[in-house]
Amino acid sequence: MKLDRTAWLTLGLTFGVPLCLALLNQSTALSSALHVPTYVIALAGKYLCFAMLALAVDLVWGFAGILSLGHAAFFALGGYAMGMYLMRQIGTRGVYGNPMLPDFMVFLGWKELPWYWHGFEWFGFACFMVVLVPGILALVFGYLAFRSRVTGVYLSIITQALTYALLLAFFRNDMGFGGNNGMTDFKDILGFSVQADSTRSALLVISAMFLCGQYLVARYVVRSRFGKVLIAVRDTESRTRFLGYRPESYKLVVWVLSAIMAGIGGALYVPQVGIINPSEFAPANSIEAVIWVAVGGRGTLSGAILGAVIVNFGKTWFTGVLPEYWLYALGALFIFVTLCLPKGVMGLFGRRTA
Amino acid sequence: MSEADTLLYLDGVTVTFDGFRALNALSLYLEKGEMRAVIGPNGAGKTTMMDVITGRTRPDTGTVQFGVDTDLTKLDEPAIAALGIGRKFQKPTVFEPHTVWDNILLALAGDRRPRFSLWAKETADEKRRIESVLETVRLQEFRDKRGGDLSHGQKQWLEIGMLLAQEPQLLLVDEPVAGMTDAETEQTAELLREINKTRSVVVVEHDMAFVRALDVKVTVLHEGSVLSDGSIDHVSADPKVIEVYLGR
Amino acid sequence: MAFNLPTISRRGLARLGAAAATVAAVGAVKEAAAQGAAGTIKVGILHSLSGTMAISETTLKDVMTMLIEQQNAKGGLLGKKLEAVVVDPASNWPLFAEKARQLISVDKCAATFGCWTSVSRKSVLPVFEELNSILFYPVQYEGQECSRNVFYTGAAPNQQAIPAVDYLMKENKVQRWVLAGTDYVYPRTTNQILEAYLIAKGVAKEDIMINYTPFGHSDWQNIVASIKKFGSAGKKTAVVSTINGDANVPFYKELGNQGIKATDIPVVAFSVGEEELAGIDTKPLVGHLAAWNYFMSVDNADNKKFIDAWHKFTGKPKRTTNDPMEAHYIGFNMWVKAVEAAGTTASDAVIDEMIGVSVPNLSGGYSAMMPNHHITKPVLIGEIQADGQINAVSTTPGLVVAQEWSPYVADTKDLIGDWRAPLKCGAFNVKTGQCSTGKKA
Amino acid sequence: MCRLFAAFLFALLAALPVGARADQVTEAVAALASPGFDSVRAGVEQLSYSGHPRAAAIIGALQAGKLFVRTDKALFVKQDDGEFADALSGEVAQPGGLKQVRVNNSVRGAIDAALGVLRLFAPDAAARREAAEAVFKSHDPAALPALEKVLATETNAGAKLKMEQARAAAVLASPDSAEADRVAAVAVLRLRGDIEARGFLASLSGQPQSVTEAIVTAITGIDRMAQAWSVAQSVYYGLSLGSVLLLAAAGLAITFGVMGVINMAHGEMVMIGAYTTFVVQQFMRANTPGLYGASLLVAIPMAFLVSGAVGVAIERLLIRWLYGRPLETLLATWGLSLGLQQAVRSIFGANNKDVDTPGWMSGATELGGLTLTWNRMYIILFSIAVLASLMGALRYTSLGLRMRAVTQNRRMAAAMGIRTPWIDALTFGLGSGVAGMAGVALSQIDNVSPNLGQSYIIDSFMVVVFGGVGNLWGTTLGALTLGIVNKFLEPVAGAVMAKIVVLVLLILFIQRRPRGMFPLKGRAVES
Repeated sequence: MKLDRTAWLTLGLTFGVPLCLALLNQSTALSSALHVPTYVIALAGKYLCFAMLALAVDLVWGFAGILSLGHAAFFALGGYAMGMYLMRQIGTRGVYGNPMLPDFMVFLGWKELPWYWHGFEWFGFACFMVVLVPGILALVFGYLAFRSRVTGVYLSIITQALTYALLLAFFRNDMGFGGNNGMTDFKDILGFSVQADSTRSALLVISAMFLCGQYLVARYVVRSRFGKVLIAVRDTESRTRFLGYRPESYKLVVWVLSAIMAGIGGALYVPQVGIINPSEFAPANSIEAVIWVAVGGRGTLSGAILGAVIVNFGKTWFTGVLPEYWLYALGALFIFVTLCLPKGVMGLFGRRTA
Repeated sequence: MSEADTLLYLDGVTVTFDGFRALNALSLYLEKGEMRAVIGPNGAGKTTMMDVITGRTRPDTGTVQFGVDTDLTKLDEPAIAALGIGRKFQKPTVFEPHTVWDNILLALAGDRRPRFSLWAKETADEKRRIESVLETVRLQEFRDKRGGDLSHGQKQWLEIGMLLAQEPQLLLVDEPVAGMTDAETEQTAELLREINKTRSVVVVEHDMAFVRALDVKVTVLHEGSVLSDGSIDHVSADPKVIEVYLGR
Repeated sequence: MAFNLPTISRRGLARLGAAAATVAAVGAVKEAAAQGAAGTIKVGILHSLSGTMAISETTLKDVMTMLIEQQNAKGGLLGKKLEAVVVDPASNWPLFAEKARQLISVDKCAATFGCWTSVSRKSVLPVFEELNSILFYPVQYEGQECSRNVFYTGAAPNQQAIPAVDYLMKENKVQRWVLAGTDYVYPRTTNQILEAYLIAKGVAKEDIMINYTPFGHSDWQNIVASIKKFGSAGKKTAVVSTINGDANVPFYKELGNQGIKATDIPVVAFSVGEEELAGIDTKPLVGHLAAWNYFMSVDNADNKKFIDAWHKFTGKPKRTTNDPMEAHYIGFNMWVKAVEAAGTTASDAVIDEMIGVSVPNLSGGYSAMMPNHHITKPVLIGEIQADGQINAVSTTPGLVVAQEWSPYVADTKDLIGDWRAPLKCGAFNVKTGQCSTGKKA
Repeated sequence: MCRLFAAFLFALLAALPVGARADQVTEAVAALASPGFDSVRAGVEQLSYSGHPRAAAIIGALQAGKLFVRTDKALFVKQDDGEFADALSGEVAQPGGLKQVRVNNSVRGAIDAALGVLRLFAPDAAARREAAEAVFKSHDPAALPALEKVLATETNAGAKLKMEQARAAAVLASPDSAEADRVAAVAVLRLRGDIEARGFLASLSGQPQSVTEAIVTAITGIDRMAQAWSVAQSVYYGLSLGSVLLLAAAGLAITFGVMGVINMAHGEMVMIGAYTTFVVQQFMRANTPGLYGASLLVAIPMAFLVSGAVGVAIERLLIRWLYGRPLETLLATWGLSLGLQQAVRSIFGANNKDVDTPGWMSGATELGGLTLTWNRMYIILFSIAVLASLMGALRYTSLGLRMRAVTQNRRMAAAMGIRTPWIDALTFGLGSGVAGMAGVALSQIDNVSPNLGQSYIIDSFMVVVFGGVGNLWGTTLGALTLGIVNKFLEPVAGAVMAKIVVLVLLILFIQRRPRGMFPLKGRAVES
């Protein structure tokens, strides 16, 4: 798979910048001008995880024409799987010191661990679940939706219904996932303390590696013959049927792949942010993810990463400096991009959008 | 003509859209290797007939049989295409973002499942077959041009090329020469005759000169059923056809 | 259908880029100004100004800016001016954690006044403990927490729920109870504590009905009907409502419309204050109860002065004051006193200095900071009046000390929190003599 | 009102055989004057049975918060003109050092019961019926003599029925009534058959054997009837929720259904309608207090115009560039909704706005076992009216014809001389205006805050997609079905699970029929 200039540039930036940040944070003394505060590391880590979600959305929207308004659900499911692992790692250091039960279960008077929590004390099992749970949900939902040829706006609306239903379900306390408070106050991951600077920098670099990995996988898929068929399905779905292709199976494959990518993003997000709770399932999050892709440039993969970083940096900056006006800025950005920048930022550099 | 060599067998096919009878007990038989021209006024049911054959629309009543025993009404579009029925649309639809080369590549007969296409590499045999199709439809020098950037005529030929790449047994061609110059029309007629050497073809068209150039059996459709059948001359002389279609 | 969509060419965007740059510059200038005046003490204000919680939290941001202005008028603190650093976590819990980290490590705030929902507090708790800063949490909550870096100026369950139930038992002779709440941690634990308390008082299990509704639930027809049915079993029935502030409006409207008056089935609510009542037509609600540690209608000099200052500050004479605002008033005054006593704004010194500080509260008495980082509070049960005010009908004689570890929950009944010198432990198990939270001083 | 009523009482009480017992009155006054809610309650009860001519006036004043006590325990009533009059004698006086006599729930209960007994003799039947109902609720045996007396002279059927029920309750409550009377009383309450009757019967204990049996059968009878009514109740609740969903979705059925424009700012149009209602009420309260009762009726057209105007502005500035690109419209209008929310938040402030429910819309009526709350009844009627006028506008007006023409085939309509940009703007304005009117209705049952729109946007899209896009009947049926299914699930599964199950059913349904219940047929859609 040959990589053109954009690909090399994207990989270089996506891996290079976080690596420098991590090194500067770890090796330089606190006082030196070059020192990167941990606050920036945590922020960068968060942006990279959002970039993974954006990549997943771009894969299905930019290349298969499926505008999913519920992709943050897969992101959150991956996050919850990692969150359950992190809760089990707390062991006796919780407020109640109960080795088996996480704090919120003791709190609510649960006597023993529910069945679906078993196994999460092993990191391997948790990683497997991070991939399995979003994958299975995407498979079942995708199979039903694509088989009965639900397309366009109808599909978007029922993906929104899916994430709204999950939001309500995870809010319920007797679901055993911590209800509205979700899971927080994590201690360590694989033995390393989550709050230590070194772990944060390591997580940042790992997130950068995963993002680059996902970017390469996405590029391969999109450049392969499978990718060409997908683009054909996106533009003229019925024509591909008369050529003998089954659009539903193509969509299903890319849908499940992108759900897993989003799940991995969520899993890396949780240890860096320190909390996972049902509001990640809110439909507003999924729509914001779509706007990251629109800002960056739909159907360009690198655009998705760029868009995610730009918008989230804007959000951090605005809520800090002009707290009352950031909603105006975000709203204006939505309108500006859809009206005047249909090909997004990448479109400006004359990149051929697939 | 015995049962064996009938390729396509439509009998008593009726399709209604909200009370409007698009097809009205249509019966039509096509032999293996035969080329048939189908003409008729707008709304006569030509495109609906093609929809029924390719599985896009389910007929209310009637049998649609392909080959010896395959009932097309039971299959969906990809299955019917896999059987070897290729279709060219009235409005030329090609994959705009893809190059001409890729358009043909995607149309090449072969394994259509995602599992295969994920790892598929372009084999030498495939390259050869694409070159031959490009040559047949005279689009070699446009191989790297994007489908969207082609002229109307070139798009028509690209679509015919894609049809050929599928190596179907039966080609359903819907108004191939609409909007073409006389020279291009003549070349297309010559092209179809060349294809008909190895495959059976059904051509839907309005351009009587083109149909005459094809010099094949003609079926005239009117309000969803067959008005008359026979050679181009016989049909043009038929008073019913003149009154309904050709005009005084 | 071609129409000339104004797509931006590259040159067009260059001009736009320039415009964006100037806006960024303005922002940077504001940022620099904050950094520039090094001589000020930064006070963080972490309240949502947008999203679902803006309704309750915007008022707390305003009251904090007022208190800071008042303190600066009195000459600031330790000779320096106080400077409010306002950020908007936008009711988004991970954003709370991010903004907390920004306030502490970037803006170097000496203390932060913030949070409302339990989940926002739990989200920022690890950040405050990791960076060893101070958070003042002004809202009544479910208890079961005692962190060295947090001062809880809101009510613990035994300072609100239990006195309210006692009042209903004594005054209205209530025998059947409906515990209605929104499905999140605060109602879940409060109901768990209340259920244990009621059973301990001899109330039969089938005389207690508990139901939970989702956030922002607005169609209360079924639940009000089931309350009415439950209340028709001959015994006097009351509703203990831990419904989230926002969902109370449709709940009370439905109560009024289904003709349930306070004399038939009284409702006592814990998260309905003057602020929420301002959004409801209170005529049909006359007689329903609310349990807080402060009411705007309490008449004493401090309260009158506070309300006048508040009306002058906001410029709106109709603006109400409520319990969380009084909590911030107490918390802020305690913090000022502790910093003056410690002579520095360093966290450890201020934290140790805070314990034992006593300041006048607005309900006519004094509130003191206890070793478990909670404060002593009088408990007022009030009845909603037609004009949207709440008049106290019963006040606990003395001040109630907060029990942050509930005696009614098996795992926490032997725990006490004491951050003073010998123990310095948030959850010390009296029976086993161990300090179970790893967070030693 | 108090003075008129007290005057009447003078005349009637004179006829009463029992004279005013002086000692009971002074005792009652002393109790009323002393602090502590229990003594105030005892004072009210004593006063009501003392037969003192001004008893009702004093208790009425206490209820209205106009009764004051002086340091020497003398009671004064604050007249309407601000003057004070001695409670017992009624002469005007200028006392100093007055403190208001405060009431709490239990005192209010006693006041209702006491006033009930005294108002039994009121001139108009409605007041008597209300009084009888209050006495019934107090189950106070001491009211028996008064009830016997008034029953003898009562003519109005409604009042008579309520009085018999009150008498039955009093008979069952008093220890010394005969067994036969008690069984008859149970039968009377059985006929009444509502929740209060059941509650009272369930609370009785220590009755003779035959009476307890009668009570048990009565209660089972009432419960069986209640079961049937509860099904009807659920249907009513479903209709009410359905009508709310319909109102929220009706506007969307136009902008999305007819025009195919996905307007994520639709919820904000509803919110703008609700805020318009608030502003109209503020304006009318300040300028034309007389007409305040009709504030809602004024608010409906105003909300339609304001939201409609905002809709037209949105169409002209934003939507017209995005026709034919539904997904981009979705994103752009979502951005718009964020902006609108923040704008309203900065103009009106973040907290809820209080929108009053006018008198004719509050309270409820009983229809058999069914409680029909007035405000929800009016909302159901209002939604039907909105729907009918919408359908009428689309089908029978020339504007409606042109709207449908433009949306079905824009180019053809333009070719026929219809000024399509203007029609697009008007159609979008109509959809937004209908959403504004929905805002007026929603301001009655939900809180008016910047986030009001957010809670209805997803439900509205569900309804339109479920009902079938482009078909108003579909939207109506979709809304009502979703409402009823939700309300039948709620008692069984709880509010949270009910919503989840409805969403899951919807996802499965759309997969079976992607175009909704009533899809648009014909070739236009197939292509």
